[in-house]
Amino acid sequence: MIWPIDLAILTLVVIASIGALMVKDLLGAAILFGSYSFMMCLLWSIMGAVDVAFTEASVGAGVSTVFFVAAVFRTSRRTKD
Amino acid sequence: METITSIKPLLAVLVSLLIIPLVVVSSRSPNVRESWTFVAAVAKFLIVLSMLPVILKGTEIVYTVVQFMPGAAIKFRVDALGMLFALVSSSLWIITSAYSIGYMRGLKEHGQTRYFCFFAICLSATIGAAFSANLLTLYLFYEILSLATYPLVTHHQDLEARSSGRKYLLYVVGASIGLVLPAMLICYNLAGTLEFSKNGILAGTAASPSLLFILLFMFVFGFAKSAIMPMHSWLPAAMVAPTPVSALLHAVAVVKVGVFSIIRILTGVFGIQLLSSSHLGIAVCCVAAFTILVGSFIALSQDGLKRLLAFSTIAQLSYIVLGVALLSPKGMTGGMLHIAMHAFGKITLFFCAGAIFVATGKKNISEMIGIGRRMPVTMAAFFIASLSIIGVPPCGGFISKWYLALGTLQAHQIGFLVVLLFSSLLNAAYFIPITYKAFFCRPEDAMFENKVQEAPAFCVVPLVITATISVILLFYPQPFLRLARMMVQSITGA
Amino acid sequence: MTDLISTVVAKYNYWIYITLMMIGLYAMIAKNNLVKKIVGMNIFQTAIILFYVSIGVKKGATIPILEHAHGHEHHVVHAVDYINPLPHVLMLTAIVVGVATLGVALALAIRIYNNYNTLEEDEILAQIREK
Amino acid sequence: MRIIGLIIVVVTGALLIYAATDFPAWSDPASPASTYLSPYYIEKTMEETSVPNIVTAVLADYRGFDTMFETTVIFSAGVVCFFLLRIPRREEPEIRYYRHVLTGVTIQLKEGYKIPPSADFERIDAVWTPPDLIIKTGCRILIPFIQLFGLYVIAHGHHSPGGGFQGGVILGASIILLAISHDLRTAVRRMSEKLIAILCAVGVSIYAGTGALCLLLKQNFLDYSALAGVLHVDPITARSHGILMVEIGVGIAVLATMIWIYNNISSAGRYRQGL
Amino acid sequence: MNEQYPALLVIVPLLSALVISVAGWVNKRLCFPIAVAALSVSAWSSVGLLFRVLNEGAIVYKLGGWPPPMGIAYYIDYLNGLVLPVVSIVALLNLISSKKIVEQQFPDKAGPFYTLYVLMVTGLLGIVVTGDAFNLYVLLEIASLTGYGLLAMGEERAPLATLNYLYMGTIGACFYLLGIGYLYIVTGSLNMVDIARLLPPLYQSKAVLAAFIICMVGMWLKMAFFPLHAWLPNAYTYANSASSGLIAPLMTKVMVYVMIRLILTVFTPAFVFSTLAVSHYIVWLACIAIVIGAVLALKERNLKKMLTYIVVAEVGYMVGGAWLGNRAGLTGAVLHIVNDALMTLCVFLVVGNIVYKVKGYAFADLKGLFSKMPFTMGAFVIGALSIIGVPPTCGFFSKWYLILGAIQAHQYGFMVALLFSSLINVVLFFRVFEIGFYEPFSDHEGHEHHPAVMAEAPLTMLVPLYVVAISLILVGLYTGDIVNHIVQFVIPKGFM
Repeated sequence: MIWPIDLAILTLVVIASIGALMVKDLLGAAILFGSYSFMMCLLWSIMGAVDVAFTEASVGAGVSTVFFVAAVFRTSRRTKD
Repeated sequence: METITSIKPLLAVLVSLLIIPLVVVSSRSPNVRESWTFVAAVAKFLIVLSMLPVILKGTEIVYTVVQFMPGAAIKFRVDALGMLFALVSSSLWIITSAYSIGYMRGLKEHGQTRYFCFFAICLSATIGAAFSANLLTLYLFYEILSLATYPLVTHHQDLEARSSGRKYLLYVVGASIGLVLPAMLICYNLAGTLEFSKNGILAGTAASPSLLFILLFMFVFGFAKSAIMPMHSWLPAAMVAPTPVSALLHAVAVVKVGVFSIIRILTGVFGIQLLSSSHLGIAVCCVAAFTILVGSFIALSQDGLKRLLAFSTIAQLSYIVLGVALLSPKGMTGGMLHIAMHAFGKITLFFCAGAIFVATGKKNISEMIGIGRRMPVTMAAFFIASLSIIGVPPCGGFISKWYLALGTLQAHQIGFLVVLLFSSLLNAAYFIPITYKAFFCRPEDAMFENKVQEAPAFCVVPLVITATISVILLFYPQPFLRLARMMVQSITGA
Repeated sequence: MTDLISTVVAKYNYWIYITLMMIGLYAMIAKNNLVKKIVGMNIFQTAIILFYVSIGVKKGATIPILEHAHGHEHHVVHAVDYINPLPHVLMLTAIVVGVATLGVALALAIRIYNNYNTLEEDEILAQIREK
Repeated sequence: MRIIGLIIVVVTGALLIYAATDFPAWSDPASPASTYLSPYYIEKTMEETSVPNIVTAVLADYRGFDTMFETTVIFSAGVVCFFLLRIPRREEPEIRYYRHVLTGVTIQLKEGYKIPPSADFERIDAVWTPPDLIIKTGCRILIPFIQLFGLYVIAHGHHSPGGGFQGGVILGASIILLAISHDLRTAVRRMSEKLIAILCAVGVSIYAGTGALCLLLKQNFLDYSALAGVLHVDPITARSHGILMVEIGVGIAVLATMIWIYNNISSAGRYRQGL
Repeated sequence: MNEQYPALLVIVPLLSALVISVAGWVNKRLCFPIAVAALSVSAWSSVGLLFRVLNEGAIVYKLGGWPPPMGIAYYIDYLNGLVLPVVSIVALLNLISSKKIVEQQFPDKAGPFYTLYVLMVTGLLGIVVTGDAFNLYVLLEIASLTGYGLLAMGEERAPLATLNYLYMGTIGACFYLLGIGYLYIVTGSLNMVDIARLLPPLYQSKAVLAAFIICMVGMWLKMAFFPLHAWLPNAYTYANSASSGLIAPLMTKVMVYVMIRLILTVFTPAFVFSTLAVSHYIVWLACIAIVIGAVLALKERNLKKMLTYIVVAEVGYMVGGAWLGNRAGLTGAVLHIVNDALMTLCVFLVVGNIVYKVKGYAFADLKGLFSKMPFTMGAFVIGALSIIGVPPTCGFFSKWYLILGAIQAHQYGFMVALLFSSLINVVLFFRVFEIGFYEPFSDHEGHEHHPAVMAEAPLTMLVPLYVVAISLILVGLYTGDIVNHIVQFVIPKGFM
């Protein structure tokens, strides 16, 4: 595995996570979280954990994000932090 | 000393518990209910009595219910002292239940079923404490007694009852959990057992004198039922209870269980050799003497009859502690004997107070001038009983006081002799005026018209009986004296 | 100094996972919005998964699927050639647990929103206090 | 709160970093994790279970018990969402809206009157937005392939990445996609709530039942080799088949649960106008 | 079938939970009987297991027929042999009494309720019985998730309280998972006994130390050990009484069990009490926990919340006892797991009855309860005495061992804390008794009869209550046997 890519994705993961927590809109947070999960899944596939990556891609980046979006639609996008 | 195993002690404890369901079931028909109480009382007395000859022969009855851990079990051991105490309380329960019927019905009290149920529980706990063979069992029944007395003390369920009930719990339960429990555990940790033994379980242990001192006073103050100052003030407060409760529990069962526990601690846990060698006995004597004097002085200033009796009880209890703590054979005999003598005397006094309350509704001494003309029998009994408490012939109280006095001499403690005599004077000072005013007062300031109108027979008969017994005890102090002597012998080996 | 750097470099995955975990933890404690907390919770869980996956990594090894399908069972398999599969198994479980927790948490959040009509914790507490 | 959070985070992080310095070097083949247990799995899997995908083998056989409870976790999550959110139907007013497909006329019926389901009337929600045609058609084309892929993932889990979970999630996602692209009512018409709920239970009980079957066949729980007698194959192949069975169970359970959770969350338990 | 008890114990509730969830859609009336049957089976097999352990010693059950550490194994010894029957029987009793509550509060959710209930019991039993560190995590999550669901079904404030519990619980579980990861990275194994075998050379490793700390913190979060207790009172108070009756007695106790299991089996006492000498501080923490719990309980004017704070204090008892690091203290802790489960169940069942009849649990709602619900209050008195620690109820004896351990370890602070909390408990409960006893009379001199209007809870709620109340006394009387035949074998040989 190639460590620059690894490192780049790691930094992206951190950025995505911070972004998901910082952004002042829950829908945006949900989307950012989805991207975070997807980065994560890339990372794991680089590390050779194909099954975990597969699961994360379908569960974390897929269904979890949908749940978030659905919940946000049912409640409100407003957030103070 | 040989021992025999028998289930009788357990039966003696359980018999009054077994009738509780019956009492509850028959709560609709009071006569049936009270008859159950009588059945239980008589049965209990007979069981205790049936054990007496064995004990007098010098054997002990033991019965282990369940063993928790080595040295700690629910175990009964009937020895002379326990026998003495059980005899007193079980015999007096019969009389008291007769009296309670008269009293409760005379005043149309509410919740009589509850009253009789908890009375039965109290008696079970008392007998259990009397027969307990180790500290754990004693603590067990002590706690049960404390909690079972609470509904009786607060029987009226009004605000006064609530506040005094709180005081009662605070002192009795608080002290037992806060002081006795840790002390007991420290003992167990030191000695590895809790069985009472002739020369004390703490005797051969590596306990430093200061630790012993702390332990002793944790126990003495922890058993707050003995009302040794400063743990006394629950007793006057508890006088809000109905008079039969005050009579049996606060003259006989509860307070005597406290004193009894202290005797067990002194003789069975510490052992007199240890106490005399470490001079701890004297310390206890001083506390007791202080209580005697202060208690008698406060009693002088009381107007409420029951409160006066309460403070005199506080003083008299310390006689017992003092006598045992003198560690001289005569003194211990006197102390143990005083359990019986004071019981009969004091219960009579309470009965009289109750009878007066039932008949006239009066509670204060200042309202009783000339009452002797109206209730001659009651006041005569009152007079006899007060003589017994003061400790002059022709009453049983004389014997125990006599032994106590001899005990002080035997222990070369003249100071305490002075205390005894002085407090006897004080007793006279607060008892005699009552009777005097009751009978010999100028007709014009008599508060009652002269026609005789006693309380109901259920109230009067019992107090006559107890009064006569306390007279008889002077001339025939058996079996109590014999039991006390045996106990002292077995402790001192003399 | 150099060895410090070498440790830092050699284990940078661990440092990243710790960073992520702390981000998530901080969000769970300090954030005020309930859904934000839930996001933080998932980041927290994913960080742990990352840690486990990093345990399994093995230099010069390939993914834990044997090339030789049925037919040559007698072929010898060398452990060093394959990545440690056990952490992957555990983490499959962990992922599923994560999504389950997420579902429950979101359901609770919706219930709360129906009661108080807001997702901000301080506002909810204010409403409770004034009741 | 933030201050406390910072303190806690700093302390915990410090502890973790402090501990991490003692870890074996990253990706070190000689680390205990890679040398103690995993070689056994890697080397023995093929001959003991004849499943090339080691992860699948370990997941569904060596540590199959974990996986069963993992499925149970998902199942219980579904039940919890239903338990908390679902609003019983009888609590809401029975007002139905129907839309005439051709003309777009909407009619409202009170007190539970209903029009028999027919081609030219469709039942709609109070708040109804016409689904976008492109999305609708696109999804209609896409969904079958997604489902096909999901089935492949489940079936081929022995030889390639994937298995019950991934496949189940993909299948579930296909239905969720339907619900998003059309509306929840359409999806529920395809898969009724009752069916979903029962499928969840069935999925898990396929797994647990397989284990219990082994129990009945005088073997330990989940010892698939016991199935050899039933399937008329050698124990090794029996294990492989057992793994397939439980994977299918997992697939069904996950599929149903994902949809269930989505339905409850997206409609806050009302089962009307999803997203 | 005898040798399959370990599997049955967990599998029967699991399968029947699935059946219940289907039955909930077919016919709601079937759910309750199935649940009762399932829990009875697991109770039966747990008792059977206990006797097998008594006869044959520790049992190992290989799931999937794989030998540990390759596969997952159940490992049943005296410790969980003792805890298992408690868990299953407590759950069964509360289930029986929860029937009426469910009918009263959410009749049309009976299916999912019983499903979650039985699933949670499955999780708890699995936690107790498993011998695999990671398997424990999964089961922990099952128990937690179902628990969140059950607790959130309550008053208006229940969901928020439960969500906070969910955050805390997730952090706790993840910490535990992380700790297991640390152990795995240094040992490469997940089986508890195996880890214990591999650990001794690594006692000095920082990773092991961190693993231990993280696991402990996680467990303390889950068991609401001070200062991590903040989530517990609200979560338990606002839940419906059927759920709180299950979770309050069991959840914290099972977590304490896990802690003791970690100390005794995974990180052996040699490591915990000798290598890192922190036990002293943790006992002090436990003292603070006890005192704070008692004081906060004193502050409450609300019966159920008061009881939850008592639960917090009791957790302090057990943690302190376990960390005293001597035989008596550990005996007390293990004994207190059993006793406290029963005591807490008793008082929470009482609360359930009161809520069922009076629709409230604030002190104001308790007026005159002694005449209104005499049987319930009678049981309440027994439970209260046991919590106070009055002989011969079982509470006294665990407290006895705990104090004895404190004395032997010279931790007099712990002894004082125990006595203090006992005294506070006296105040707490007699305050409640007074309200129930006096209130109807408090306005006037109470010399006349008050017609006592009996409004007692139904029999299905009274019978379990009295079973528990009587068992409190029986367990107390048989403490000696429990200790001699079971608990003393829990503690490893040569452990002073």
